[in-house]
Amino acid sequence: MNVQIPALLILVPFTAAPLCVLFRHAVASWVIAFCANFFSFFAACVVLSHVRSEGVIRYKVGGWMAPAGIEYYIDTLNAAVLVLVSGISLIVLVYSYHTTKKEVSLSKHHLFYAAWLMCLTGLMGIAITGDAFNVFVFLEVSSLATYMLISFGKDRRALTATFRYLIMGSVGASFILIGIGFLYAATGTLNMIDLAERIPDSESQRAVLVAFSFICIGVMIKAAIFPLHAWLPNAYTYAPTAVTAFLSGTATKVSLYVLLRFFFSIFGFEFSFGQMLLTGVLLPAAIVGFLLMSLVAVFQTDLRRMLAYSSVAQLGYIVAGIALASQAGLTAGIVHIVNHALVKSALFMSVGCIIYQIGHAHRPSFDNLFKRMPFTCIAFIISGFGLIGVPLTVGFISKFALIEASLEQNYWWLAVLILVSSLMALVYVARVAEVMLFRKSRQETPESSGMSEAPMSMLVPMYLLIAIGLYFGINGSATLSLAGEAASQLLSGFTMELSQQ
Amino acid sequence: MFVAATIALLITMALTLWRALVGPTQFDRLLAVNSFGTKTVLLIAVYGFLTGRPDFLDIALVYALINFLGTIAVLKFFEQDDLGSGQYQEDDY
Amino acid sequence: MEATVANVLLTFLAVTAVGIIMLRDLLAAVILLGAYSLIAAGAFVVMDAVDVAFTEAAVGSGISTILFLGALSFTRHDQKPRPNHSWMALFLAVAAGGLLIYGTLDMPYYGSATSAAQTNPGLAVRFLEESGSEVGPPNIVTSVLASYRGYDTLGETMVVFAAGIAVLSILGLKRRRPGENAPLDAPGDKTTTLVVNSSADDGSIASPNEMKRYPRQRHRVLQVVTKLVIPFVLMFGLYVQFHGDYGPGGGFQAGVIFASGFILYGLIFGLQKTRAIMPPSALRILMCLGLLLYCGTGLLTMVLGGNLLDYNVLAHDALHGQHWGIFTVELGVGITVTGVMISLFYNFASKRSL
Amino acid sequence: MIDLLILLVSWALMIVGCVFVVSGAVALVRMPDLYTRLHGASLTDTGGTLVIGLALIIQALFVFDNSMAAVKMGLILLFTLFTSPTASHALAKTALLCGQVPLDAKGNPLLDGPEQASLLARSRPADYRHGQDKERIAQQIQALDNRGGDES
Repeated sequence: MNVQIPALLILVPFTAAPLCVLFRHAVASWVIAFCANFFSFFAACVVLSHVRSEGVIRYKVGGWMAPAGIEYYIDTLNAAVLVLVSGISLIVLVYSYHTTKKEVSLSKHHLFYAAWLMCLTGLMGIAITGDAFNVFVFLEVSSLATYMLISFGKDRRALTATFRYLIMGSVGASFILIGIGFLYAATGTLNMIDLAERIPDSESQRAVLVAFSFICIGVMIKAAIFPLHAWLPNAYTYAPTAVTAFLSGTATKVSLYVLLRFFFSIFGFEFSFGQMLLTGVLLPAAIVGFLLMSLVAVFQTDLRRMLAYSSVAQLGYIVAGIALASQAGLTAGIVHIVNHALVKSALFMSVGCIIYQIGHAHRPSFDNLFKRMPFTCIAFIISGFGLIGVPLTVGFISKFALIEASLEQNYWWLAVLILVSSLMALVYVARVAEVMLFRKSRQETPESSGMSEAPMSMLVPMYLLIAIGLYFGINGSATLSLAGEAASQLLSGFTMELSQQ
Repeated sequence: MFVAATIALLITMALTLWRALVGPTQFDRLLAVNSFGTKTVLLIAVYGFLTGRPDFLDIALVYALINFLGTIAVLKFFEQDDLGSGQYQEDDY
Repeated sequence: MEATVANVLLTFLAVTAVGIIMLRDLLAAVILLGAYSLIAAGAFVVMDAVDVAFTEAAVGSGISTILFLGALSFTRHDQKPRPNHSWMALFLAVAAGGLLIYGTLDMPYYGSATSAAQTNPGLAVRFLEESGSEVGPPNIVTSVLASYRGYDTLGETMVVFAAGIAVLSILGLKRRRPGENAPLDAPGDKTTTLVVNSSADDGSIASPNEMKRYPRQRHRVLQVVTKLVIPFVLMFGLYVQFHGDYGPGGGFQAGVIFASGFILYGLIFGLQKTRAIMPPSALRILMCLGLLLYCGTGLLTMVLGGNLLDYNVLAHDALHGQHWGIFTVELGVGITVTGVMISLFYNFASKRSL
Repeated sequence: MIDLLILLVSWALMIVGCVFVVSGAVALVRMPDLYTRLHGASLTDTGGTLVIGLALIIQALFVFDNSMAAVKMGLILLFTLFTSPTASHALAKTALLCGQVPLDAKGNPLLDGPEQASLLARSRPADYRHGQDKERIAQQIQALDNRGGDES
């Protein structure tokens, strides 16, 4: 592998964003975005295989040694997140070609794709870096781009949703910044590895504690973890369909990655889960989150809002896995990050197809949809199975791993609650499926009669994603071993990597 | 000498700030803030000499410029309720 | 003495902040925010953070006032009174504030020479002792900003760019069709709507909220003085841009100052005339070019065999390479910031005149 | 001898400047209405800056031996000398235009009402060029009169 690939991975989409704006041409900007994204995906795959075969990559940006300069620190977890983000972005980008044409005015396409690239760059920049402040910088890039992407929504309520997200997101970002500032005051460094070494010896343990709380809350807002999720449903409901599919698979997942990195690698397992008693805070929040949000999702009639609440619920599973704070729990959490990203993006893509043809995603009007859009409906139902956790889908793998992890610690009640929440998922998916498949349309409205299947350029990427999901559902060991590797690296902190170097 | 000037300037700034906070009209506030800006320029200049490093004058220069810009912008907003209109502009040229 | 000045300024800051919170009138709050930024910048100078003070003065006091005013021109000026107080919000704010105070309790004292941040051999000590021989510029802030942490600055430039694009996509510059005249320059349209504040019995107070538009006025004095001043502003912007290695300043500040020259022109002579001088399409190109210059420097360093943004490879001599690298990168930042700031002004100011 | 002279001159200038500045602030606080405050503040702003700036220039040249600082201070002075009175002028003009009526010492308005203040701001030798403006102002005054009659 060329040593420059990690840097190019970021720099190529970074450069492509201003190019899109410069050319100001709708199709050209899509092509630029696609090429840049394809390159990033390819590079991320190369990086992942390299990391798995030869261990951690450390790349000195600017040629400066780590604590003075900024470095990339890529282990299995980062690399997996990079592949996930760039892959989902690539697939959704292909899918977005048609929906964007319909939803965004032609004169703004170049801005749309520039924002998309900036969002992608920001998310990958967060994932790849080994510097705490750099995380904040790229968080800002991705957040600004995300606000912009959501505001492109056709519905005017997209603007209020954006505004709400903007306020919440800014609070989150400033909390993270405050936390990093306190960390710097306490340790005098910003490099993650350096931080991990210096935090236990710092004379200002109170400052470290405050830094921990602020970073934790800030990242949880960004990740939309249960009590701090208020921005998410509206943002997902009113954003352009492709954007929802993109964000649901990437943005919150990257925030979760940041959470993992700070919990385990920087503050260390003992600090986060011993001294801070995180299990006592995170686990209840996660449980209330997945139960309550699944329940709320059952009563939604707008499909995207339903899926948004279900996203918050699914994030609850991931957090529960993290909060178990064991190798098995962490593995389950990481697997579910990947699996949920695959499933939820596919679901939002299928809903996007429906919106593309009908113009909205209001469940009661899906009468007899199966006859008109069979492929879309099948895609929705298969992905819905994944959400519920039916065997042979990815959802099964991660839920099984999670239940195993909770039983390992004798938390049988947690296993039961997970099953209960899965039943609720079954209810809300089944309600949609029932309307799609079985309910006869009461009357043939003129606008719905001439309706047909969504275009191929939307169906193919959607089915590609579903196929990937099914592959990982059947061959569960692939993701599990990857996640296990990442989890053990996380639990051992940076020390293991340092001895390797 | 510089100490005396610094103290005088700080007192002045306190009084000016009081006017800015109390009002009563927006023009009073604007006047006070404008005057406050000038005092800040002076304070920074004097402070530079006080600490024996008169290299900060660049900043004082920026303040002088920005203070003018801000005041004009607010005035234009008072008059036009808008920043970009050409109302300040002559109809000839 | 220095500590006293800092404390007095910080007290001013707190008083102003409380004042701003208490005000219901958003316009007054914007005016006071200008003062707030000035005080903050003064405090930064006193605390020796000269570059931060520079930025705070240029951005906080100048540009953000204009952006606030631009935003206000789209909306109402007074805050809606809230009947019920949200105790939950108060509790959260107090909790967060309490936590912050708790965290500062065992932080090192202000200016402490033995604090962790001062004594870290890998970071602060190294910057202070070796940046001169490794990077070159006498201004260490510039070395850290553009070289040691040049990648962060790349990200920040992208943030500025993203902000510009975001405002462009939401407010949108409408392109005027050829032949379509600016409606406002025609005499006699809405310009004679003089609204008299009838509530002012004493005849003295007409709050600007209730003031509407007046017959168009010539501010001849303003026009003349502005024309005199603007060249110096632009010159000063260039000075800040290219003097950043030696004194406070750099691309961000220079970009803002340069843009404020154009903004001043726009305020006095109207958006239409400014657009004739600096068309929006040129701004779009400027924004992109600056960022591309930065990225291009990064690509070039990689092509020449170094790591991303490793300027040592740009010339035969490492110090020269650093010099060139910092120069181009700062130029890129300056160009992007100029473009974005002017573009923001255009977007926010174009409520009526477009 | 020269040193003493320099010291004396800069001290004197500095003290005069401080007196200016503080009296301006007192005026800003104590004066009864906007225009009197404006008068006090704007004059002392410019004057105080000028005098203190001169003192600083002398200091920079002869005590600190830093001619660059003197030049920069000179630029600041020049800049303030232009912008500060301009800003005050614009402030006063806009305030009049917006209908701020000046008060006398007892707090009684000096003009009939906001319209007159606004008119006052617009009244000026109108016919210095082509005589167009005279007509327009007459028109505008007419319009104002009509409007005022409607509203009262």
